[in-house]
This record gives sequence, C-alpha cells and structure tokens, in this order.
Amino acid sequence: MSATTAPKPFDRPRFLPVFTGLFFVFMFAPIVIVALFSFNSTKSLQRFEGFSLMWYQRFFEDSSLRESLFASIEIAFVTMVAATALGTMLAFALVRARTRWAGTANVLMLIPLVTPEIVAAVSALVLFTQVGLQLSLETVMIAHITFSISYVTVVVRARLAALNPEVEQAALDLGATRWGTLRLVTLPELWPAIVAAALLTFALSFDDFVLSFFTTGESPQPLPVRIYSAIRFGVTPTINAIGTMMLTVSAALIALAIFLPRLLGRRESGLGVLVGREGA
Amino acid sequence: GVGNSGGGSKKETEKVVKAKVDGDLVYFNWSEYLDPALIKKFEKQYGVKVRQSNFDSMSSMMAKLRSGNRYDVIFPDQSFAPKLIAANQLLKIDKSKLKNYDNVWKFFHDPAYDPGAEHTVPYGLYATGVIWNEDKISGMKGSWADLFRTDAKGKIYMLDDFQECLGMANLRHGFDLSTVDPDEIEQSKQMLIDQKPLLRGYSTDDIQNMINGNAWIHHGWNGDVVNLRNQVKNPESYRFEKCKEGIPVGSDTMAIPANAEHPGTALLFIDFMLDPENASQNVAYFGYPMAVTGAEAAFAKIAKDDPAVAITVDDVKNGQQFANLTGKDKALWDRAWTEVKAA
Amino acid sequence: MSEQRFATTLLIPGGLWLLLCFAVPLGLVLAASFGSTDDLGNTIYGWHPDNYRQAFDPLFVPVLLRSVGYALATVALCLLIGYPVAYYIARYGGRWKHMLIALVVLPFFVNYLVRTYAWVAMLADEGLVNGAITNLGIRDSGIKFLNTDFAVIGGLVYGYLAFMILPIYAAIDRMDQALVEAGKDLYGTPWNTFRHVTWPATFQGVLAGAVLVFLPAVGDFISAQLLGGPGTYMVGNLIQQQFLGADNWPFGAALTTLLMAFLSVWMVLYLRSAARASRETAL
Amino acid sequence: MSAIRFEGVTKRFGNTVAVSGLDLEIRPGEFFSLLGPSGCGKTTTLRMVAGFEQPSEGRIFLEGEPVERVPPYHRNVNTVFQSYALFEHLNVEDNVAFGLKRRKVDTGEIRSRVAEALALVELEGRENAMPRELSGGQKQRVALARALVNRPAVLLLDEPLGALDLKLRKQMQVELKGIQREVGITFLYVTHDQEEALAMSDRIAVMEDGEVRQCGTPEEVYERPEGPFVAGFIGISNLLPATVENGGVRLPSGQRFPAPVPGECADGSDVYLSVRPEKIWLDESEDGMVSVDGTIVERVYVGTTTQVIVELSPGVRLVALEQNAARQRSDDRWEIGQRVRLNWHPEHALVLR
Amino acid sequence: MSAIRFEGVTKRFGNTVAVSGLDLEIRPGEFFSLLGPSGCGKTTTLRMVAGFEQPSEGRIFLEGEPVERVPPYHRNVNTVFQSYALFEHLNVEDNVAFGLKRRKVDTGEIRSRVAEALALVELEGRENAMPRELSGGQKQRVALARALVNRPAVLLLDEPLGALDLKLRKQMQVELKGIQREVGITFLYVTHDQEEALAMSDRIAVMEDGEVRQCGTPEEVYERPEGPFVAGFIGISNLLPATVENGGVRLPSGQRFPAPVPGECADGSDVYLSVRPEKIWLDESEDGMVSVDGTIVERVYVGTTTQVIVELSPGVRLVALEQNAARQRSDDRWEIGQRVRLNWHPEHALVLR
Ligand SMILES: Nc1ncnc2c1ncn2[C@@H]1O[C@H](COP(=O)(O)OP(=O)(O)OP(=O)(O)O)[C@@H](O)[C@H]1O
Ligand SMILES: Nc1ncnc2c1ncn2[C@@H]1O[C@H](COP(=O)(O)OP(=O)(O)OP(=O)(O)O)[C@@H](O)[C@H]1O
Ligand SMILES: [Mg+2]
Ligand SMILES: [Mg+2]
Repeated sequence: MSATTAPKPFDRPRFLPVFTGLFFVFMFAPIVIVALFSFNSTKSLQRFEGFSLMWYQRFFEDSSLRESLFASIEIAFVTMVAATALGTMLAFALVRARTRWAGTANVLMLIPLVTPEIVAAVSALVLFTQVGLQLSLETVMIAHITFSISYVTVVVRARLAALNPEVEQAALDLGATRWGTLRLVTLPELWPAIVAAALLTFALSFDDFVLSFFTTGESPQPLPVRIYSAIRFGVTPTINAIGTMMLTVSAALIALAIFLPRLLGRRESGLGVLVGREGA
Repeated sequence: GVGNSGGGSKKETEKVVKAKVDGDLVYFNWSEYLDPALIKKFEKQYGVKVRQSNFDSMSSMMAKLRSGNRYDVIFPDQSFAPKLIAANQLLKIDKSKLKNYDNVWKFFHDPAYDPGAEHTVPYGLYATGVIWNEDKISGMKGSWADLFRTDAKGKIYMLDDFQECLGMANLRHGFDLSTVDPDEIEQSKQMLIDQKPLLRGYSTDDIQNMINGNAWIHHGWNGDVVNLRNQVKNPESYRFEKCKEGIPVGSDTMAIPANAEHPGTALLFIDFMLDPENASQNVAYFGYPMAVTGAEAAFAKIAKDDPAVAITVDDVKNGQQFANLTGKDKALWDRAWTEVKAA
Repeated sequence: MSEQRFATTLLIPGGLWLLLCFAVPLGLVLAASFGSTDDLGNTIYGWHPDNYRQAFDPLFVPVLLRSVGYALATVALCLLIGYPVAYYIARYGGRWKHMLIALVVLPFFVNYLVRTYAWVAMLADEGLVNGAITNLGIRDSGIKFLNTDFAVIGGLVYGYLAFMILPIYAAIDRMDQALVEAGKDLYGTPWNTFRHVTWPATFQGVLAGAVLVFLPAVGDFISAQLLGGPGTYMVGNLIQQQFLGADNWPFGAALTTLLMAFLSVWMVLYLRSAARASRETAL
Repeated sequence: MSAIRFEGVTKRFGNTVAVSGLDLEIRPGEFFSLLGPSGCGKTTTLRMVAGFEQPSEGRIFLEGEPVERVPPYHRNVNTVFQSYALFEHLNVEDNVAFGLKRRKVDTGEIRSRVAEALALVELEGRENAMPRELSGGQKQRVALARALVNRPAVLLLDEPLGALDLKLRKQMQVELKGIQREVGITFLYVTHDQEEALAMSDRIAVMEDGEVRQCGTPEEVYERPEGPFVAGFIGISNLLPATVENGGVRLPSGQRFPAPVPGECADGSDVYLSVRPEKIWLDESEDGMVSVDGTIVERVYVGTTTQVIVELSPGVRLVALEQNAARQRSDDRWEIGQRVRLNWHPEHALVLR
Repeated sequence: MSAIRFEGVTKRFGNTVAVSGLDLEIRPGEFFSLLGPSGCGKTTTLRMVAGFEQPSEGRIFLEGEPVERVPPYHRNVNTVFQSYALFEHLNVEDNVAFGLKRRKVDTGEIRSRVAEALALVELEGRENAMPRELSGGQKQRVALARALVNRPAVLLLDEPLGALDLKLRKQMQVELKGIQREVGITFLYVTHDQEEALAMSDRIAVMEDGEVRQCGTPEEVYERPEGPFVAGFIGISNLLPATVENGGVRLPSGQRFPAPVPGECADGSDVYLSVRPEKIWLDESEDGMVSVDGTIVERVYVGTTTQVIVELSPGVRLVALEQNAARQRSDDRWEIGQRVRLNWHPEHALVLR
C-alpha cells in the first residue's frame, strides 16, 4: 500500500512562497512603522512609548495642515472627474475611429505614462510661467489631469478592446439607437474599468508629490508637499499621522476599485482591468 | 523670488492706534510656534477671541497678504520684514503704547532689518553653529574647523541650505558672511567641495540625524538642540557651540499689517508677549530664546543652563545676519552651490 | 459612417488637452534650454548652446552617468525580486491571486515620501534594524545603510517595484498554462522549461516592466534627496535645484531635454512592444 | 411577396470580395440555410440583412421594401449571434425584454411575452439568473428567446450551435426546428455543418467564395449537386474520373456503362462520375444495376453504419456505406483485402464537370 | 506487459471527485479512447498519466513501472494538447525539435528525425513558418509531430480535433488513425464525440462522473452497451419502458415478445428495452423478427439516411434509420401520419436496467 499517502505534485518551487513572503515584509515593514509611530505618545521615532492620538489631534488643530488636506482632496477630485471624462472619450476614439490618426494617437498617448515625472513637472512649470498663470491649486490640477488622462485611457481602452462588438450590434439589432446602445450596453459593460480608472486616478493624484511640488503656488499647498518640507525640517510624528491617514484613504480607494465591480456581480475586477487582465 | 507686489500707501502705515481692545485678534503664525496656553490666557485676560491660522513658509505668508487676507498680527522673519516695510504693508508701531517695550533688548531698538524698529518687535532668536554628541566625539574647538574633523569622517552633516553652507565657509575664511566677491565665493565653494569626503550627507533634519546616531557632528541651529535634548535620555551629551569665527544670527519679529482690522487688540497682544513672565512661558514652550529681558532664565533652564545654546545680546551684536541676495549675486551663490552639490 | 465621425470627434478634447498641456510644454522646455537668464533669474529666450556645453562639463557628466547607473541597477534588482513574486502570484496564487496582487500595489499608493522616511527611521545607524543587529549580537557594530549608493538604489527599487511586477504578472497570467506542461512533457526540467518556454513567452512583459521602472528611476530625485549622501547626486536633483533653488531654468531645461532625448530611445522600445501587444489583443 | 430578396448584392472589404453578385429570394416562413466553408461570405450576407454592413452593389429587400436607408434598429429582423452576445450586466429576463422595452411596449405585455418566450425555450424559472451563471446551451436559448420575443419578420442565426458540443448540438437542432415550425417565422440560418443544414432546412444555398453554387431543397443539393464542390462539400462524393462516351461514361479502366450525362457534356469530354456511398451495394444487386470490381482496403465501423473503402485501381477509391441492420454485422462479412463487386443504379450516379 | 495500468486510481480536487477507483489496462500499440461527457474526468486521467497531476489514491504503471516518483519530464510519454500549446516564439522546426534538444540528441539526428516527423504529418517545406502563420489543421499537425518525434511509449491526446471544423475533423480522423497504424505507438485518446471514438479506436472506455461505465471494442460498447447511460451516450438508444416476463418482455401496451433478458433480471422487474435505430426495419421483415405498430410523426432527411420517428403510444417514440439506398428514396415512401410496422430481430434488442 505504498499509495495510501498521495505523492506530492512535482516541482512546486519551495523557495517561491518564502521569497514572496519576504517580499511582502519588505514592502509593508515601513508602512507598519509609520502607522505604529503615528500613535506614539512621545516625539520619538525610535522608541514606542505608549499609545496616544495626540499627533492626530495636532494635525486637526493645525489650520494650515487642514487647509492642505482639503486642497489635496479638491485637487484629486477635480483631477479624477476631468481625467476620467477626457480619458474615456479618448479611449473610445482610439478603439473605434479607424482613421490613421487614431492609429498613431494610440501609441503617442502612452508617452505621458513613460515620461519621468520631473520632466512633466518641469515642462508644466515652464508652460504656466510662459502663459503667465499664477501657480495655484488650479495649476496643480491641470498638471495632474494631464498625466492622468493617458492612464485612464489605457485602462478603459483595454476593456473596450476586449468588448465583443457583437454585444453592441445585438443592442442595435434589438432596436436601440446608437446613443441608446452607448447608454444601455456599452457604458454598463465598461463601467468597472471606468470606476477603477477613476478611483486609481484619485489615489495617484491624492499623493502625487513631484508634479505638485513644481506646480503648486503658496498656501494652501497639497499635503504631500507639506510632508516634504516637514521631512526636511525635523519630522514630528504628525507626518506619520498624515501618512497613516493617506494610507487609509488610498487603501480604501484601491479596495473599492478592485472589489466594487465584483460586489456588483461583474466577472472582472478593477484590478484585473488595471493589470490588463480579465476575470479571476 | 517674491517681488514688492501689492504695496500699500505710506499714509495708512502711519495711522494712529490706541492700545485698547477693538475686536477679536486675527493671528497668523507658524504652527507650534507659540504656546497655546498663552493664547487662552490672553483671551481670558482681555475677553477677546483669538482667531488663529498658520503658514508653512515665509513666501506663503507673503502670498496670503498679497491676496488681500487681513490679519492683525503676523510673524515675518528678518529677511522678509524689510520687504513688507518697503511695500508699506506694516503699520508703524507706537512704542509708547507698549508697557513692556523696555524689556526688549536695546540692540533691537535699532536692528539692521528695521532701522529704529519702527514697524517690528523682535520675537524668536536663532543662531547657526555646530551640534555634536559628546558621547561619540570630544575635544571640540569652538570653531567651524570642527566640521572638518577627519576623526569624525562619515559622521558629519552639513545643513542642506546654500546660504548656511556658503555662509559657514565665508565665515571660516574670515570673509563677510554674505560676500558677493566672486573670488571669495570661489574659495568658499572649493572649501565645501574639499569637505565632502568627510561628510555623511547634507540635511536640514539635524534633530533626527543626531538622535538616530547617523551624525556625531552636525551643522545646525541652536533651537534644535533644545528640542533635541527634550527627546533623548542623555540630554547633556548633546552640545552646541557658537564658533569663534562668527555665526549667522537670525530673528523673527511680530508686526501689524497696515490693513489690520483690530490693530488695538494687536498692540495689546504684542505687549502681552513682551511681558517677561509670558515670554518665559513661551520660551519654555517653543525652545528658542526671545530678546526679552527677564526671559533669559527661562531659556537657560530649558537649555539645561548651557550658555552655548543661549543667545546673548553680545551674540546678536557680533553675530552676522544673512543679506537678502538678489539678481547676479544670488546667481553667483547658486552656481557655486550647484557645483558643490554636483561635485 | 456616422459612427466613425462620432468616434473621430471624441478624439478632439483629450487629444487637444494632451497637445496643449504636454506636447507644447515639452517644446517650451526645448526652447528654454537655449535661453539665458537675466539678473532677476528670469528666462530670456535666445540661442545659447552654452547650457548644453555646461551640461557636458566634467563636473556634471558623472552626475548623468550615476543616474543611469542607479537606474540600471534598480531595473536589475526589480527584475530579480519582481519576477519570482509575479510568477508565484500568477501561478500559485489560486483564488488569492487578486488579493495578493492588490497587496502588491497597495504600498505603492502610500505616500512615497512617508514610506521612504520610515526607512530612514528604521535603517539609521542606531535605528530599529541596527538596534536588532547589535542586540542579537549578529555584529557588534551596526551597519551603515543610509546615505550610500545602496540606500538610494534601494529607495528606487522600493518606489518602482510595482511597475515591474504588474506587467510581468499580466504576461505570466496571460500565458497558456499548457505551454509549461508541454515543456515538461517534452523532457524539459523545471529550469529548462523556464529558460526555454516561460521566459521567452513572458519576455514582452519583462521588457515593458524594465522600461516602466527605468524611465522614472532615471529622473527620480527624492530617493537621493532623502536617502543619499554627499556623493549620490542624480540628474533629477540637479534639475530640481535649477528650477526650485538656483533660478537657472535654461540650464535645468537643457538637462531636462538631454534626459528626455536619452530616454526617448527606451520609450520607442516600449511603445513598439506596447503597440504589438495592443495589436495582439485587438486580434 | 418574399421575406428577403437579394438583387445582385456584392460586398467588398478593401479588395477582398466577401460576397459577389448574390441573387436570392427567401420565402416567408421557410427555414433557409446558408451553407459553406469558412470565409465564403455567409456572415457577411447575414450582416447585410441585419444592417451592420451596407452592400457595395445591389439591393436588399425586406418584405418587398428596399432597406439601404433603414438603420439596423429600424429593421424588422433580429439576430442570434454565434457568440450569443448576451448583455452580461442584465439578468435573463431583462436580456429578453431589451428589444420590447426599446419599442416602448407596455410593461404588462412585456412581462407576458417574455414569460412566453422563456417558456418556448424551456427556461421558465431562470428569469433572474445572470448570463455568466448559465451553461452554453442555456445561453444559446436566451439569445434565441431574446430575438424571438420581438416577433421579427425574419430571424437571422449565425452558427448558433457552433459553440455547443456534439450531443447538445444534435438536441438543439431538433428543438430549434420545432420552435421554427411552432412560431412560423422565417429563419435565415448560417452554418458550415452540412448534416445540420440537411437535417433542418427547407432550402439550402451552398456558397463558395462569396457566390451561391447551388440553391435548393436538401434532397436537391444532396442527390443532385451541381458540380464537384457541392457534391464534395455535402457528404462523401466518391468522385471517379471518367470520359463521356455516347450517352454513357468510360472509366480509365476501360469499363463502360450508362449514366445520366447532362446535355452540355460532349462526347470525349472529361468528367467526374460521382456515386453517393449509401447508393452502392456490395455484392448484392438488382437488375439494371451497373457494377465495378475492387478490393476492400479499409473498414470503418461507426455504429449505425460501416464505411467500406474499396480500391478499384491504384489511387482510385470508392467509399461504400453499409447500414449495420442485417442479422449478422457487416464487418464480419467484409475482410480487408477481399475482392468485392460494387453495384449501383445508373440513375444514382452523377456526372459532374 | 501493459503500456499503462491504473490500479484503483482516484483523484480529488478539494471535495470534487474527478476520477474515482479507476482500474484500466491499456495494451501496447492499441488505440485506446476515453469517451464521456464534459466533466467526467477524461482530462484528469490523462494528466495523471502525463504526471501533471498526482493520484489521490491508487497507482499508475507505465510499461510496468510505477510512476508516482517520476516527474513529467522523465516519463516516456508525450501529450498532444487540445490547445496545441505550440511555442509561439519558435518556428515549426524548433517546436518539433524541442523534445529532442532537451534530451541532448545530436543535431544531425535531430534534423533527420524532425524532417521525418514533418513528412509524416505532411508539413514538409513549412519548417520555418511561425505557429501564428499556420491554420488550425496545420497547428494540430505540428503538435502531433512535436510529440511523435520523441517516439514515446504512449501518446496522450486530449480532444486533439476538438478545435477543428467538421470537414477538417473528419479528414484528420482518418489521417490520425493512419499515422497510429504506421508508427505503432500506443495512443490514449480523449474525446466526447462518440462517432470519433467509434471510428478510430481499438477499445473505448466510456466514463461518467469519474468512473468507467464500460470498456470494450467499439462494437461491444455500441451493440452491447451495459446500462442506459452508455446506450444513450453512444448513438440513439431508443429506450422503451418494459417489464420482464418469463424470458421475454412486456410493453405497457400489453404486447409481449422475446428478448435477451440478462440473468439478473427477475420476472416482473422494470427494465428498458433498447433497439438501435438502424436495426429497425420498416414494413419489411424476415422470419424470427418481432414487430410493433406505430404512426410516423417526423421524418428527418440527412442525405445518406433518413430518420423516421415513430410513435407507438403517446410519448413512446422510436427512431428508425433508413439508408437512402433504395431505388426510389425513402422519404417518398414514408408520409407523416402513416401507420407503419417496425420489425427487428430479438437478438438486436437490449434489455437494460
Ligand atoms: N470587417 C471585415 N473586414 C475585412 N474583411 C472582412 C471583414 N469581414 C469579413 N471579411 C472577409 O470577407 C470574407 C467572408 O467573411 P465571412 O465572415 O462572411 O465568412 P463566413 O462564411 O462567415 O466564414 P465563417 O464560417 O468562418 O464565419 C472573408 O474572406 C473575410 O476575411
Ligand atoms: N485543477 C482543478 N481544480 C479543481 N477541479 C478540477 C480541476 N481540474 C478538473 N477539475 C474537476 O474535475 C472534474 C473532471 O474534470 P476534467 O477536466 O477531467 O473533465 P473532462 O472529462 O476533461 O471534461 P471536458 O470534456 O470538458 O474536458 C470536473 O468536475 C472539473 O470541474
Ligand atoms: Mg461567419
Ligand atoms: Mg478535458
């Protein structure tokens, strides 16, 4: 009865799970630290000396920090709305328009994605000063929207390309006008991708530093910029508190982007869409 | 750079103000740069509300003013005060209305940044020097040369600030702190470049660098030493020296914008802050000395009676203050600094 | 057809925006790079190649090379770390796949500055890690992590790893599992099968990942700023300083243009593979 | 009046001609199939009727009306797509109701008609299922119901059973045929499976390279194919090269016998002689039959029948089909290598060019 | 010694049992098919032989050797995957050479054997084509050559023709069978197409729910199916409910007649009587035949044959298959609604429980 114990399946590399485990430790260690020390009862960033919410309290008492928080949210929101709208339209055009134009645009629109942020930031700064635009939250928004558009487009385009054209034809065939088809079939089929793109855009914009750093005016400045100056001139755990809060926000958004479509009974998750892959 | 935009007329900077409550106080300052308890005390004492808001940099303060926000009391530093004065944005302060004005050190009755102290009253004082950890290294010579000690190689930090660094080199060379002589700047630049092999890095976070042991010797600010000592188990090991070649000294000021709505309350508040008792309490809180006679003790106390950290009238007298560089001069310093960092 | 025209018109808003806010500014930077500054540090447009001459000054060339070196090291490390992780998640993630890949992207949405600063706190000479090392008696003196080349590269890896993992994950996940089995079935040992089947089949993903990491890494300045020492200055820091510290925009613009020119090679590489990919998904 | 009429319809994509010079008339209520190999233009033809493509030349008439100007959503036809093309985000009921809602039918009627349609395809009770929860066969039924519920003049089906597995396909063929009889709607049915076409259709148009090679009842296209392509595409054609000789044909072997030679074949012209395998009797004959001898080279048992492959002369092979109906089974009767005589009635032979 | 032997092999995935208690012996050189509906465990069985899955219980022997310790790449078997699984980045030649290279065969021999294999599948001249340039049928051939070139002891094929269209599939069936004869390698062939299995296999194992329901030659499983499932899955089973009555059966209609009742069926026990459609003669009979009367309700012409569906009593239907071999065609003979008599030989009837 040698076979009473089932033999192991062959070559599951044993080191892989271990390695992956270590990887996650590496990724999350600093985040844990941040979260932990945001509850420290003293200024120390080396020794944890008891739980307290003082740093959160400090944050909310500091009017200029509060302004910065609202500024960041405002920027991220406007960016999300504008970029999602523009990006989605662009995606449609790129997938549907058979012109040679669209062909080239299809590739060109990827360039912003692969342009180092500092280059984008510098050119935005130069642009604004050239057209004599006072640096302000608006300028930050413009910069953020610019780099977010391509992002949205890529995500939505992938989904759109994967969409079976026969589904839309079925709608036409069943008496839906072009507009009706768009409204009743295409958008509903696309929306997991759009939601994902929107939320991720928000998250990206919300804690983007480089672009904001170059294009923001005087106060209120976006939160990441404040974090930067705080880090340069003596950190207080207030930064950790901010970081932890931003983490929670982003995490919530990502979770939303990933699982919302699932919860609403779609096969593909926003993340699947994000990594250009459908389904589980 | 910030220009003289948004100026007011000379006229309105000279209107007469009585030192009596004429409404709530609209207060505009760095965050954590004044003891909240004193605010409460002031409110109680005069039966007014203090409406606080904070700025995160001098330029953002300027921006707020420029964009027409109206405050009653603001805290410009020595290099921005002259701009505001030149732009007629600060109210003339009638010293006779301030009971405690005599407590202000005589030196500040006629500072370089505000001749005759017509528009400002001094607030926090700070100086740049050398911080070190006595447990790690000793035998400091009270000279900028200590930043070049080969036996601390890889444990020395310079402030990541072009003015402080080049200024240090200038002082060590015996040049004027803010020299704009290309040859002298060239030499200072070279000195900094030669120093690099000894350095661990450039950083403005002297407190953390000292605490976490990356630094034994740190080019830094006296106020930070005080904060530093409050965060460690062995405060006495963290020392500060004011170098004999001379040190950069700076001060913040209290001032009343020309468009203030409640200048009377503002005067009362300034006077309130000059009261030795209140000043002492504030010094104890924010860790910088104030140019108020009677507050020295308070600082000495938090400075663990370390005269080195304290700033005396003499320090201020023979200390030097950074000039506000512009145009070619700034370009000269910038280029030098760029080359230092890139080298 | 009408639908065609409709689609083409949709091209306008986004396209116009990208043109005005992305293409045009790049042009302006190019123009500025030939300019000079007046006494107040304002840019005067003109035709002065000096900025480029200055960029190739022996003083700055090392900075440029260092940036590229760091970026390449970063790509290598990201690949070394990212491939196995992506492979494990895609192959053996099972129903946790989505959870795991989500965990991979999550840290990437925590503010990069804060994360980096946390590393500083942990890796300081007397920080948590070194504390552990000395207390556990692994070494009697701590290790100098910070303000070194490794610290900067580490920071870059930490910051951009996700860009490497996602495309590789997608490639492996998209790959037909049967191919691996075919490889084994045809006498390929696990290593052989990886080498001759999996790797070639996922190479496009690796390429994409490499570019997506390399491009931002070359231009990064935060890592060097927060983790670097006196000798870790990168082109990003240089540019940053020209624009936000020293008011010498033309020089900064010249550096930016050079950077962009150098990177365009890689971009073309990436765009070609991306175009191919989109063609394949289209079919 | 015909349900659909094609008048010289041609469709070009760039320089590939998908459909050329199509003239067809489909009668109301008939089950009409387009049969042909992949790429022959079946789908394109269908899409032109639905309005997803416009003819490059010629005209299409639906119930006598020309439709160039009519957009898909105003045409009284519905399509069952090969991919089903169900709306993933709607449940079964809403999928089926989609068309009616677009036409503003009032809710009460919608409900009843949807229920009726679902009953027709035997999906009562699955109203609230989401498409992804359905099996292939069920999806197929939903797609069918979604189209039928609108009572179109013509129903277009593009290989609707293509994605189902053999067993299920055969079952659905019967159901589909039954449904069509029941509702009496004109079906235009695309397939490349000749058995399917034969079993289901009233008439079949066999297409090749965008052209209709033959159009007629299953019997016509199977028993009297016009040309080798049709003969070969529908079933085993058993082509023997031959030459026409005074009213009959002559095989290379020199053997002669009568065959129904079409008028246009002059004496001496090279032709193919084709005999359907089931028409060939092995070692049995009735008077009037013609016969050739050969050797059995292969024997394939497929349950109901056995294919016996006989070689007449090197390279020249005929397949004979023997139903396994006899008391003792045929493959006991025939041994590989055995000599046999093949007999068939002259009128069952075809002369093709 | 058997090529493959399964001893009580069971495979569980979580709590779904994919294969349970499998005992099989596959002889060297035979063409053995696993036939069954989707999800019955065919692929799993194959994968366990290849070594991609490990049995949860029981043992597998290849050429007498147990293989639980032998990884896939050391097993002397090769697989032809349903998806072909060709290496997209290698051309045809390198795909085929892959296995030989891994085993360090020297280049000269590799070249000759690859050429030989490609000749076998009639792909000479396409050596340098990339997979994406090939048609489905050609891909299929490359996959086959890639496996055959290694001359494995056993070749595993998982629905290798599943992706091809009907016409091509029929053609490849013949070729595949031919190749197997030629190379004489043991084929373990997975399919859910019963005609394919019948036409190609030496022996067939019919599976359901992970268990083998019957294993035997095509004739055995078709003519003497053990149980309704096998009877129904392979061809039309024509089941009539009946009860055993002294050595024969009695239909609900009250009619009685002889049938080969298996010993274990006691009198009065309920059974099914099954007669294959081709065994039923309409209005013709020989002596010794039993017969029932009915009404023709449907007639399906499929070219070679016509299915005549006859209703005996409401709901009880039999399908009779008539080969269209007669002089005048059958569907002229049979009209819907006509009364007919169905005759069959008692030994062709099956009694199933
Ligand atoms: N949108 C298109 N653009 C270009 N060529 C096309 C297009 N649609 C079809 N064709 C071409 O027209 C010809 C007929 O295509 P069609 O789809 O009608 O064939 P089919 O009979 O449906 O084939 P299948 O049985 O594979 O579906 C093919 O050569 C095809 O390549
Ligand atoms: N990796 C797996 N994990 C979980 N369940 C599995 C796995 N592989 C197969 N199964 C289950 O085992 C059973 C048998 O699967 P298998 O693929 O062997 O069936 P099959 O006969 O090949 O079906 P098909 O004809 O559709 O290929 C099915 O119920 C299937 O869901
Ligand atoms: Mg088609
Ligand atoms: Mg299978």
